[in-house]
Amino acid sequence: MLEILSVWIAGGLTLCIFSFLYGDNPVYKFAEHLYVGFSAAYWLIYVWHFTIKQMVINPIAARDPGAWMLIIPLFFGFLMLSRWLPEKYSWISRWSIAFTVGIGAGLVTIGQIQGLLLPQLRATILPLATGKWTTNINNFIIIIGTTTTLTYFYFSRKDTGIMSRFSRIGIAFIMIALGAAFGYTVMARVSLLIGRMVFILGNWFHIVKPL
Amino acid sequence: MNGNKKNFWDLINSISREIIYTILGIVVIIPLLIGIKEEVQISPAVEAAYKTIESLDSTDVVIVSIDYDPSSMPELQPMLKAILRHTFENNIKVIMMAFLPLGLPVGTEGLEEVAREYEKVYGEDYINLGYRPGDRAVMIDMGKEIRNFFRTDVNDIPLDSYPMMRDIHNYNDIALIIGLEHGRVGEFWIQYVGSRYNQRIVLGVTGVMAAETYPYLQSGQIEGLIGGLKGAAEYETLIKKPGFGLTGMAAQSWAHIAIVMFIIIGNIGYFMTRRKQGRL
Amino acid sequence: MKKRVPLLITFITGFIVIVSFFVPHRPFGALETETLIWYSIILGFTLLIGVDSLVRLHTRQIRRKKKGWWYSIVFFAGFFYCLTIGIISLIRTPNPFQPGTVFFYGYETILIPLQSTMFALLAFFVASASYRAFRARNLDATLLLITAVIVMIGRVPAGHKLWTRLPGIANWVFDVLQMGPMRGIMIGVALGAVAMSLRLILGIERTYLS
Amino acid sequence: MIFFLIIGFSIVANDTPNDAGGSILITTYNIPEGTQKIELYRLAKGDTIYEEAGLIPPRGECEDVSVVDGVEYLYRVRAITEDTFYVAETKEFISSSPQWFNRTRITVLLFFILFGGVVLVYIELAKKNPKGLFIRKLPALDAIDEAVGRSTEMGKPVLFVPGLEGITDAGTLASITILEKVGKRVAEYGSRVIHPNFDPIVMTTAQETLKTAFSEAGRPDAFNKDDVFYLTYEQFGFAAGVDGIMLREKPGAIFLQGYFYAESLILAETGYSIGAIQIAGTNATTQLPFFVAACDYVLLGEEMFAASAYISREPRLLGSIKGSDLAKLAILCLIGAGVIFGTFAVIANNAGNPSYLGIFNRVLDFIARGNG
Repeated sequence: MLEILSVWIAGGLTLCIFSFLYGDNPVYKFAEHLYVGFSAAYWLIYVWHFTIKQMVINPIAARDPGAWMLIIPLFFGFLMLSRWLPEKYSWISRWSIAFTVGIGAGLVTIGQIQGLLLPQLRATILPLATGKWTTNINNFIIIIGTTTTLTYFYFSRKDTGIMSRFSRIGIAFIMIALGAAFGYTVMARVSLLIGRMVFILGNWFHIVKPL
Repeated sequence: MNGNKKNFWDLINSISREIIYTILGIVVIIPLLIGIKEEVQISPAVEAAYKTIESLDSTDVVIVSIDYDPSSMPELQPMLKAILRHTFENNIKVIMMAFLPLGLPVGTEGLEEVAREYEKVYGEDYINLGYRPGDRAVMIDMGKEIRNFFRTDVNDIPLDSYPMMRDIHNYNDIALIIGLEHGRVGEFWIQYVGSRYNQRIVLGVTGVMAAETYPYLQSGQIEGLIGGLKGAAEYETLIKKPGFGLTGMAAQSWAHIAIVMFIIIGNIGYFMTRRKQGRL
Repeated sequence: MKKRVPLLITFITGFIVIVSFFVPHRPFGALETETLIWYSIILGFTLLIGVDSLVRLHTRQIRRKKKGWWYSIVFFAGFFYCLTIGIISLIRTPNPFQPGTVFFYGYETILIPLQSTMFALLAFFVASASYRAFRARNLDATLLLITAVIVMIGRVPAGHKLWTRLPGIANWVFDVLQMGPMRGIMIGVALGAVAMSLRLILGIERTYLS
Repeated sequence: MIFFLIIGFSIVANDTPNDAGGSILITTYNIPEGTQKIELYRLAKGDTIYEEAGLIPPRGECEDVSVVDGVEYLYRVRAITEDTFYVAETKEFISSSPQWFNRTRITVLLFFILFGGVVLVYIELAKKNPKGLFIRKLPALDAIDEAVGRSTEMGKPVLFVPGLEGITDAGTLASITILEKVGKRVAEYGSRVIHPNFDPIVMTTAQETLKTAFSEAGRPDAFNKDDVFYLTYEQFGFAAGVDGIMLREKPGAIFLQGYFYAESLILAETGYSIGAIQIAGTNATTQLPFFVAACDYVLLGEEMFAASAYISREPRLLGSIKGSDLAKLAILCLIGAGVIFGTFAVIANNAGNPSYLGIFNRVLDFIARGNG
């Protein structure tokens, strides 16, 4: 019984959202607000269960030797709440913002250099004299694609000369990459639609095999 | 003559939104209703993923990470099932974990379903570690000791009570990580685990992410890439076990043709009216 | 106090994260994962702020009877429903985020259909935009659309029926042709991100404090 | 006790490199055939009996993480087969210690220092002479005048959508500088700019920016604060709202500048259908294809940042652009030199001289992992 009820609710909400195809309307707005309200509370439960309970309460309760250090994030966390105070005090929340910005910036620096820039640079240094001529050509295209794109995003240059010509090839390559991404994105959206349709036809009305 | 022509192009230019929506709806629903089966061609990226898993020994242990939630289920759930069928078929041991809390239940569902099919025993052939928050922190620490974050499995039972986990401590004991991704976690696997611990990784990603994941495949930072529902269908073909991926392929195919037709018709209309305006 | 202290905090935390990457020696080596956990905890508090501002916004809407205020009531209905089942599940079960709890039941019947349908809608919008707006208006857009069409057709079974070599071409587009420029774009973005992070750590970039 | 010391079966113990201490790396060689398990034993200096230290996995390598830094140990392993066992021992005492620098990360450090240095130097240079740094032509930026001009001629307003991200996003920040330029033109031409918002803080900033822009153009009274307003915080609700504005107000020029999500194509489609000139720009790579297909001009990712540096002439932005440019140049040179040398090395290798290929591979390893 509960099963059937839930499928009908889910199905009804699915249709509410689909009604957006015929413009913004009260039914859609209803579903949208329900979504926002529900997910807001959902994240509250999430923070309690996974952040506060597992990362703060459990280590303290278990008397982990390093638990005292949790004072630091808790201190900054509570400072964040100063946003609720009048403007005279709310600037204190900047301290905690600064803290997260600092960690984020540090991580980005390291992660991007070690995980992306260096390995991707290495992977572009491809020899052009391998045994197979198709590999040679493909390697060459990869090298040209990468380098001309980088030239296109080289901004401090004049609009004439060799760099400019390379950058024109670069933009053609960029368009091809964007086209490929476009194709794959369309594919993804269609797949999700298929998923929803199978839900309606299968789980709801039992006409086809459910997901 | 000229008048007729004008009318035709005007017509072409003025198909209403509703008609477009209806056409797309129909081309998706009909193949599902009829249940058309399609064959798919295998791409090198998916084949690489397949071969990587195929090359593993039965003593090997892989991590399957559920880094998507139900909103991407149509694309990634078929992939998960296909991969699990492959690993269980080859008697490879599986450790499941999740970096999205809401991915865990869908992942668990898939894992249990496939484990039943192959009569695998929990704790001996596979284990479910569950979800832990703090993605990057967990990943980095797992390089030292998995138990730093996962003292217990998803059911709160200590890892050491399971035979398959006894000798497994960190990435040295993991043959391969298979990440199923719909967000940034896949990048974290590559940047924080692949680069630091020299760990082999295979990713299954949503279509939206696929194009930008290819550079990681060519650079060898990942050893295989399964993209979108099509990727899942390819994998199902490779292991010869059709699932939702192949079921959806006909609808996918028809919808793509419809969209391509829309682009072509729209552009023909655009150029014809532009030519006319130029002449006038 | 208002500007200097935050700048100092950003500098110190950023610096510690970077140093702990290079220095395995105590206390730095272990600090990296530690700071990541702190990061998650503080983000938890940030979320509290976000939820609070939503609640306030809708309270205001209802109190002032603004146009469409009854949608705000729907907001609260969803909010309190989820909160209630969440708390019940927290009390009754060790983990509410598991199948079988009331919380998960609510999630499955409400959040999943709403969320996944939102994105399924986009398939329709793509179709409509394909017909009405995606134009080969210049060389750039033409190249983009041609590649998109090759990929869309070549990646599905229909492509193989149309021309047996089309799937191969689509694969080659991904493995070779688009790979280089995609890498170039990624390198550019990464350099920009690192430059930005450096500016943040060194206090040159302060917009976030205004 | 009977055991065999067989030739070949051996053990090596070393302090685990690049770690925080408390770990010794054990490697065994030539594990005897038929070995069922390998037991590890350890003798601390001063002790008399070997104590058990666990099992070594079949691949023959493990880290002993139960050691104390500074204490010296000897190791012994027993490879146990069905009917007998074999023993190997270390001869010299070994101790673990933490390291101050992880040497495998030296390339990351090098890159970090060089890149950071260049960026900082150029920021300083740009402070001294903000006009000195050249930035190439950006067609989308040049098109602003034309778009605002034509829109004014037709008696239509200009619509500026700042994206869906908050003020901390780099794309939103760039969008604000572009708004400044658009605002000035609009004020000069005596037109009007509509600016719907997703984020309240972005709204306040946009109001300030436009107010200043109008004042600088000498028409402070022409600015209507109500044209910059808050719409909603829901993604598709926002898209629907902006669509409504487009259909009602029929703007002649539309600027979609900032970070966008999936709603990008809904906005671009409606904008196209009302015949407006559309100038888009976003740092959301996944949304770029839709903008390119449906808009007249697009600032592609980084171009947005270059545009904002170009407009604002802010030293920190200019310096970063120049710093990144030099890094790109360096990467280009490295790729070029690497490809040439690599090709040469492969040819030499085929001709029977493998030494260059060895160097080439070591250089590659050094770049990616830093242990060349």
